[in-house]
Amino acid sequence: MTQDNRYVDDAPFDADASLREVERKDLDAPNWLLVWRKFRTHKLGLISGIFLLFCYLMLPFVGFVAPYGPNERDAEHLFTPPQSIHLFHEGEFLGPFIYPLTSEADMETFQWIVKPDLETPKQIEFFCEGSKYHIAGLIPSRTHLFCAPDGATLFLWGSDRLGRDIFSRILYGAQLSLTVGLIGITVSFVLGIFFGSVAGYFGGRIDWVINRVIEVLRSLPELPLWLALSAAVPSNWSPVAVFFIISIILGILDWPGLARSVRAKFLSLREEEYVRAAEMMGASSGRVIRKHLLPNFMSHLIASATLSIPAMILGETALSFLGLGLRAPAVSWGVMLNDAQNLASIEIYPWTAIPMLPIIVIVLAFNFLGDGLRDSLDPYQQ
Amino acid sequence: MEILRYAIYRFGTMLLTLLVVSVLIFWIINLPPGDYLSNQIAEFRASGQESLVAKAEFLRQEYALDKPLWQQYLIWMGFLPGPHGFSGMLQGNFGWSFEFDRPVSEIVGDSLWLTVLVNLAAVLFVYMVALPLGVIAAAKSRTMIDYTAAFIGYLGLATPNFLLALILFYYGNKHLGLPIGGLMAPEYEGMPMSWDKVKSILLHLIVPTFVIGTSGASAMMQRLRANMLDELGKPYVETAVAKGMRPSRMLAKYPLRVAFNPFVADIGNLLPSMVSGSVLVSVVLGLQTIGPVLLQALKSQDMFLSGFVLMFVALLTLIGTMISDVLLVLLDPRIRYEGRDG
Amino acid sequence: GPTLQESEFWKAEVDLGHLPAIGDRLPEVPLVVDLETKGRTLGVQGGTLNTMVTRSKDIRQMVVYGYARLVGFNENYELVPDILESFEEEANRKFTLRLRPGHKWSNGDAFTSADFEYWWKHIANNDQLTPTGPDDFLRIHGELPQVSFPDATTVVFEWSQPNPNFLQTLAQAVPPFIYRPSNYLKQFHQDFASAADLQGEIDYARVKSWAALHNKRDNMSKFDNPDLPTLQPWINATAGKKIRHQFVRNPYYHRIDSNGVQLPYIDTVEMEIVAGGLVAAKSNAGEAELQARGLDFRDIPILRKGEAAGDYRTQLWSNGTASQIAIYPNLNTADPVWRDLFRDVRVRRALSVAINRAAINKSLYFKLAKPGAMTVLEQSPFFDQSLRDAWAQYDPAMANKLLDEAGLAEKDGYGIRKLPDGRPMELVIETAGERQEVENALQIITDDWRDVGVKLIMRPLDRDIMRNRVFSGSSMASVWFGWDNGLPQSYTSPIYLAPTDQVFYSWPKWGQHYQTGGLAGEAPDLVPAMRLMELLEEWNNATDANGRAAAWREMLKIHAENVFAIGIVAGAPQPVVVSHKLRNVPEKGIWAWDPGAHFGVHRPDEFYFEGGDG
Amino acid sequence: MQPLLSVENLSIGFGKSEPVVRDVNFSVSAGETLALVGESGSGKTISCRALLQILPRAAQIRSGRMLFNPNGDPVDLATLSSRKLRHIRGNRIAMIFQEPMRSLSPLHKIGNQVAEALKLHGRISDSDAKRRVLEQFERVGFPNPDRTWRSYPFELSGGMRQRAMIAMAMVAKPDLLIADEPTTALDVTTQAQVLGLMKELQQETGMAMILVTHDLGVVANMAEQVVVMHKGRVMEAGPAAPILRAPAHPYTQKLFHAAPKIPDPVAQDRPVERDLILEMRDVAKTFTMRAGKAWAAPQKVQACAGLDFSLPRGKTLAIVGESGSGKTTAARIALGAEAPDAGGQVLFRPTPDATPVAVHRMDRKQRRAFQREAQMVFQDPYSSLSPRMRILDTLSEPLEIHDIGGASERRDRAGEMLKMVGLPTDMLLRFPHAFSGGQRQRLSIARALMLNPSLLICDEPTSALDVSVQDQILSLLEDIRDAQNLSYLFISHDLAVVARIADEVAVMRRGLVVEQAPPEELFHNPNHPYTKALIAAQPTPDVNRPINLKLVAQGAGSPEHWPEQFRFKGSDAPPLVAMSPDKGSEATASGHKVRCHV
Ligand SMILES: Nc1ncnc2c1ncn2[C@@H]1O[C@H](COP(=O)(O)OP(=O)(O)OP(=O)(O)O)[C@@H](O)[C@H]1O
Ligand SMILES: Nc1ncnc2c1ncn2[C@@H]1O[C@H](COP(=O)(O)OP(=O)(O)OP(=O)(O)O)[C@@H](O)[C@H]1O
Ligand SMILES: [Mg+2]
Ligand SMILES: [Mg+2]
Repeated sequence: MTQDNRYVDDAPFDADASLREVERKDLDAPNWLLVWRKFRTHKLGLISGIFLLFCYLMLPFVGFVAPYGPNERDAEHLFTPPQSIHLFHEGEFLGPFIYPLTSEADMETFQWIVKPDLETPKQIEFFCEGSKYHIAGLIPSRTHLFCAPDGATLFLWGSDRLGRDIFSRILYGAQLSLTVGLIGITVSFVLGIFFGSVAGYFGGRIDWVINRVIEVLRSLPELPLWLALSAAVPSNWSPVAVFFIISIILGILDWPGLARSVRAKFLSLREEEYVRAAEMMGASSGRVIRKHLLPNFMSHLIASATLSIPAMILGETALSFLGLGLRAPAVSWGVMLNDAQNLASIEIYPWTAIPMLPIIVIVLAFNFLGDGLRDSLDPYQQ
Repeated sequence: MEILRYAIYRFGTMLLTLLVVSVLIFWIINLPPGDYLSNQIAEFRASGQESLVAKAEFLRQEYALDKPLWQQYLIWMGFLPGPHGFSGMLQGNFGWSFEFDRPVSEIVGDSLWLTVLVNLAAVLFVYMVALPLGVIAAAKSRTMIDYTAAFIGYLGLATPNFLLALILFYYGNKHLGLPIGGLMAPEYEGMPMSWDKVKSILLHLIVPTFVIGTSGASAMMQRLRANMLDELGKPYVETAVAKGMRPSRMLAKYPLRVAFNPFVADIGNLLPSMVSGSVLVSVVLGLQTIGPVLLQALKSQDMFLSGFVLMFVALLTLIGTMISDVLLVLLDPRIRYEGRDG
Repeated sequence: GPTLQESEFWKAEVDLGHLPAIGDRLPEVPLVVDLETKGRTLGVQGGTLNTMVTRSKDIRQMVVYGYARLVGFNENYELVPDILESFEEEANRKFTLRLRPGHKWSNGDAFTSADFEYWWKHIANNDQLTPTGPDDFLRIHGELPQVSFPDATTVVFEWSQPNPNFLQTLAQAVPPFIYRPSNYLKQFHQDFASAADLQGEIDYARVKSWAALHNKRDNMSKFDNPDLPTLQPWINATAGKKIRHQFVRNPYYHRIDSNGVQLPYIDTVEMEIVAGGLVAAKSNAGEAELQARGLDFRDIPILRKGEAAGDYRTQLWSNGTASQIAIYPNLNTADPVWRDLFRDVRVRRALSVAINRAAINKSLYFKLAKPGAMTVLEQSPFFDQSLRDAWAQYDPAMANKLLDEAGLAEKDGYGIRKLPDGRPMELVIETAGERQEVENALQIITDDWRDVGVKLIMRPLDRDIMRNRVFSGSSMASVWFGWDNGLPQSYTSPIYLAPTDQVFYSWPKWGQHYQTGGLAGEAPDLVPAMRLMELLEEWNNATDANGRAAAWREMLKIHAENVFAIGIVAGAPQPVVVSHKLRNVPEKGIWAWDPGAHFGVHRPDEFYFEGGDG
Repeated sequence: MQPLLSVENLSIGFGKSEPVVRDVNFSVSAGETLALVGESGSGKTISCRALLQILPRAAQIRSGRMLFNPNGDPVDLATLSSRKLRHIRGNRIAMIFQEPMRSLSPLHKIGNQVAEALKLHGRISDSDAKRRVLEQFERVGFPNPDRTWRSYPFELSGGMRQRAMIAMAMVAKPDLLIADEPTTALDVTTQAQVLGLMKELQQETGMAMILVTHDLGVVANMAEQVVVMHKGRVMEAGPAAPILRAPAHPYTQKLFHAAPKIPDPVAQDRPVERDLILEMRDVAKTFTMRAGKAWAAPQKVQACAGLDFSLPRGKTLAIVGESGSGKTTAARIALGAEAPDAGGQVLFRPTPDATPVAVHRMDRKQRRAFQREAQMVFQDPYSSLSPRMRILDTLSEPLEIHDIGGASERRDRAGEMLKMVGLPTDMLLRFPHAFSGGQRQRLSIARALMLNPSLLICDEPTSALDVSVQDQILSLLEDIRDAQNLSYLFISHDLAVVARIADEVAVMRRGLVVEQAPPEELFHNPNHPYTKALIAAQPTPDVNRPINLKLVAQGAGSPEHWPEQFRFKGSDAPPLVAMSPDKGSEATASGHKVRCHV
């Protein structure tokens, strides 16, 4: 307290210090780093992201993990329930092993009766030779992470009505089911960004026309489009080609939503002064879009993309269910569920409905990831 | 007055859009190779039902299916005279369903109110579930409550509808005695409304409502939550708090009111998504809604039927969008004042 | 005859005078069914039979199940007069049909030769109602019959050349109705109704022309017009598109049992339209008294599981098509290399013997079907086990040898044989994609064929698309059922064995050639195929059963030798859910569309509920 | 006497990081105004919010007490239960937030929102509430309270909204009003009116007030007590008058010096300039508003009209005016970003003897050349730098666009420019978000200078900055101008800001220049009522120079209320006439023009 009731701080004060040091050290990083830092705090999103990354990285190597091929049949073991892996046989540690199964048709109930042979435990083999597969579709190999012991089966999640291993099929199915979303989203991205940015950037008549196109597309129920488009696919195309078309169809149906948000974002970003600044310095429209607009709404797009991928995955399932999507011998989760969509499968062979689980898990993971991304989009605000 | 002008303007664009949509629809339903009657004739031949072939041929001429496609379109719309003069959509003649051998209007009439009923129930379910959950999730964002709500919501979204339906039906029947399929016990069909009939309908609605509703509810919940979170960060919310408002009342009066606008904007999209979304479920559950009719018509290329249903849905969508646009202008004074883009 | 008994169901109406008494309703000579000799029990009237169909247009199944025909097959697949009191046939050229005097339509109108005349003159030959003219089955080499109506109960059809198929056609599951309720239909016909009345009806029905109106009302086979009089055992009592359709007993039905009880025994049939996926679930819950449609082999476990709770039993009938699954190599395919290959009988035989039919039978049918080549079923007099076994053994070595001999010895790095032009031997088989068992069977065959160096690619398509592709020659091979009629008798026309119809997917172009009188398609150029044509002609011209049988036998033999279509299994079990209370439903039966009309050949009007309530 | 509120040792922090407010002490008694002064980020808002516990979720009060004592029964606001707190909020302590534009719900009518403040605290009938609100509306100066009751926030101007906020805060007659920069977003004239209103209301009700501001001028006009904050700490605190007279702490001194002041009139002779770098002749701009309302007939908006400017080389022409008066439009026309209406001419001479470029109709090549010569500095330092680009990229972008030099040359030049604007070169690789507003504005100036332009258009380059930073930027601009012989077109809404930098000032109002003169002349001898109002409304850190509200009200009101001589009639305005040399003034044809009827 000095004279006249005044308080004056006595700490040393440097008037120009603020000019030389950055104010928010924590924000001094490229955008992706800031997003990442913030995203890291969203635990659920982080876990989902890691899980999904793992899933996608595994796709080329499913052949290695799967003990069987996708269409490998065991005619002796149809509709086998999931087999459990044991470690101890009569109190004695054997390492992972299974009891071999014999199955027999019951002509009264018309069910398969599966009996484990509890006398002869058989050890699971690791890094063993099995059916041939291709790593990433290219490099042939026969080594599997684990295989069934000789003369026995290893159906972790049971087998289906042709004696195919559901676990292996789910792994192979992931190859198609997980990529359908990515391809679809790519298509939808390309179209959405293109039309959205054209509408947003040029405005006026083009904007009006694009808006009408979007309105038209949105007023058509998806179903007939699916039907018509998939019926229009030349019928002599291979399953994989059909698959691509399906993904593209899904993408084509998805773009209007994206285009709208791109357009809205574009309209608001255009008003940002750094965009104006670039324009006034003589930057071309292309440069403005590339250097200023796109990078700044990419993160929004990525977030909305992650949120659309599950819809695409579910779309594939639904299409395959309706018999419009993928068909055997292609293996996808939708195809597998299509096999399971009758009462017998649910009541008598419930394990044939297991493909529901990966769908649920993947969709959940994508949603949580998208949520996390959305929350961390604006790293500058706290 | 300005509203009226706006409504008229929107109506004009709607008509234009509808015209384009009609061309598209006609093109789409004719996209798959073949047509109903040719397929039918082949089918009759294959199964030895020669006697029915003649009738199919008769219909082909009657409905000008032997004409080029663009003429068929014009006749269908009523721009060109058909074999019996002008009688297209414009003249109020919606065509003939080959599959049901009945005027399209009769068939659609039957399933329409059921569609409305099922979807209404589903929408109610969606709102009843999504509204509180979304608001709570936003108010308690990033807490266990939020995550639990999200988990439940996503679970609903992720479970394939058709499988859920089958499972619920089977076990619902086994353990709770719920009826399998249909929308009411058949004996009530065509009967006047009675308490028993209502009960029967309600009982039959449980599973479909749940199945159709879950995916919609989770989507809506997530959107509501995101919108609410956006609004919660706005200064006017703090103003309300500074006034001394209770949080619950504040939530309902301010952010929810604003966050809700997008849902008004969505009225138009509700219908097509419901029709598409409930088709699978309706097929599995055997509901006599317009969805399975449409699917059946599309698959068998019953062109007038599918064309009409599609046009109808498109019309409803467009009217819905129009209404929601006008409503938005009424509801949101900002738009009324500043104009609305797009 | 036996003393007639009035039905409880119509009694009230009779008492009120709305309906004549039973004696006045029946024809003078009703058809008296002798149940005991058929091994059936005499029943009582009453009860409601619930059954399900999956599409609303399937209510036409009631015409199939009802199976009242001018002439119909009995349980031994012999033709017997039914609606007709009798018929005479002269050298297959002249058919005299004799009606039952006093026979009445379900609305009480008299059923006479005038009804035939109405159909012939005012429908079949009316170019507005039938722009293409009378049905094909009436044309023999393009010639239409002379139809005459000497008196009220006699109708005569006469051709200059034999039409041996005439009566069989009338006994089909969905027969051409050559008679119509003229009294009812005249009000919709331009030749009879006044223009003003007609216009009123046209407007009321919201159709475009009187012809459309007539067509709409005249739907004997669709069975969707409750006002249209019928001769079937049950009449449609529900108008419009409903989820449940009721069919009530026809008070004027012409059959009675030996106790004088008018058939059908069951008063009402209720047909509910349910989603395809729910038929098994609802049957399992005991909601159907008689159900086969919509049930599949794979539903058997779930059906068996619900038997106790649902108070029904699941009987296993066998399917009546010649083959449950058959592969049709397209001898007319557009690809010249494949066409030549398929025309090489060694290739067809090799493909056939490379298939492990036993494995398929085990995996898909619990070994309950009959593995073997495509031929007629045991119930046919022409059945011969050696024909079924011909080229149907599992013998990969022989297959390899045959293929090598056919010039396909060279293989590529993947072990797939090379075609003469160097392409890998990738055989694309198209399926209708409706039946899971087909996909599963092809999955197994894929593996079998890979062992002999043939790569199978399965391509599921929509049924109609597949058919169009086959007809145009775009497809290489396809999968379908075997011949619809696996139970031919000597009087059954073997026309479907000869290259006369494009729907036999091995020779669509040959079929077109025949069907269009040479305007489209190609003439058969393989010796066995040409021989089949000759044999068909022999059968047509044969004058007695022996001659026809001889033609049949040779044709079957040619098929067996040449493997025109590769049959996989036959006689697969068809689950039939039957309520414990329902009587007279055969334990074993054949589930066949033609001949047999599904339940029709077993005469569902003779089924009854124990005690009359159900 | 017990103070109404005393804050003791308040510390607030976010998450686990260092506290952002440390050991703050102040107290305020009934009827008194306490001003909380400090630059952006100094913790003013956080401290105020802590009083009502409306803190961001991550923030916690680390220590301290906040004793509130309205009736001899002190409660600690820091530990009060949320239910009790609700009774205090809005009832005992009301708060006005920083952004009037966004602090009202857009979807509810003003009346509803204001009346709610009453209804939340005690039973009151709807009609009573309405009556009281309408009274309050009248008090805060709404000409038509009934209409205000029915309006939505966006139908009101910023000043009106702030009045509505004040009405909302005041209607429940609180004991303490916390006003967080209530006028920062407003024009000076509106600010003056709002401040006057608050003072008046305070005198009427005898409430205490905490006024947050960064402007010592405001303090001089309003406060009895001052607390000067810097980086979360109190630098100086005490009664207002002595502090303003003799600031003791270097920071306060700095703030004091930075405050823009209306200069004392000094007569100065000016030669008539011949070398005009930019000339605008009879420029007007009419926008056709079609945006969005496609269903309504297009509306014409006249953004500016009849602009006649000439900017001598190396000089500064300032355009001053309230929001929406057409300043930015004029600048954009000058830059060629917008074409003027037909008839207008914009001429630019790159060098004294070059033929002038017609900016209003350039071809591609001319435009490219012109874009190197004329650059712009924007108002908002936060949005004028792309957040995804490093400073180096942002700075070298103009060179890249015009394809000048290689990577290393660009880098060198960027470093040079950084030094020039007073920033260390190690900042080249950083991202804009790490910088304070002042630093960013320096960066955008550096970017504008990268191409070595001869004309710089500054669109309100300082209005988003704190006074102290604003001062630095102005000095920087002056230095650069003198060093490089740059010419500025300087736009601002604040007369005091341009006073020191401009060689000529044009005052705009509703698209028209109402008065134009060199600053000495303008400040010495303002003629137009609007100019007078602007000058009068300028708060200065001088307790002896209060704002003359009457003058402000007269000039800032609608043109219909101006003296006859200046009155606008509808859209046709009087001509801009050159002032005859004034009796008292020495200046000859000094270029002083006023829009008036002669
Ligand atoms: N939500 C938040 N999370 C973390 N830090 C915050 C948050 N809000 C404010 N801060 C920090 O708290 C400090 C004080 O902020 P405050 O808003 O009180 O400043 P101010 O003096 O009101 O500034 P201004 O004049 O810009 O309004 C600043 O350094 C700011 O970075
Ligand atoms: N592109 C445009 N389309 C329509 N009207 C416009 C456009 N740009 C500006 N206006 C209108 O022209 C008038 C002047 O706008 P301008 O931006 O030049 O004002 P300003 O003085 O810069 O205001 P501020 O201080 O708010 O930046 C305003 O009423 C504005 O609404
Ligand atoms: Mg602040
Ligand atoms: Mg501006």
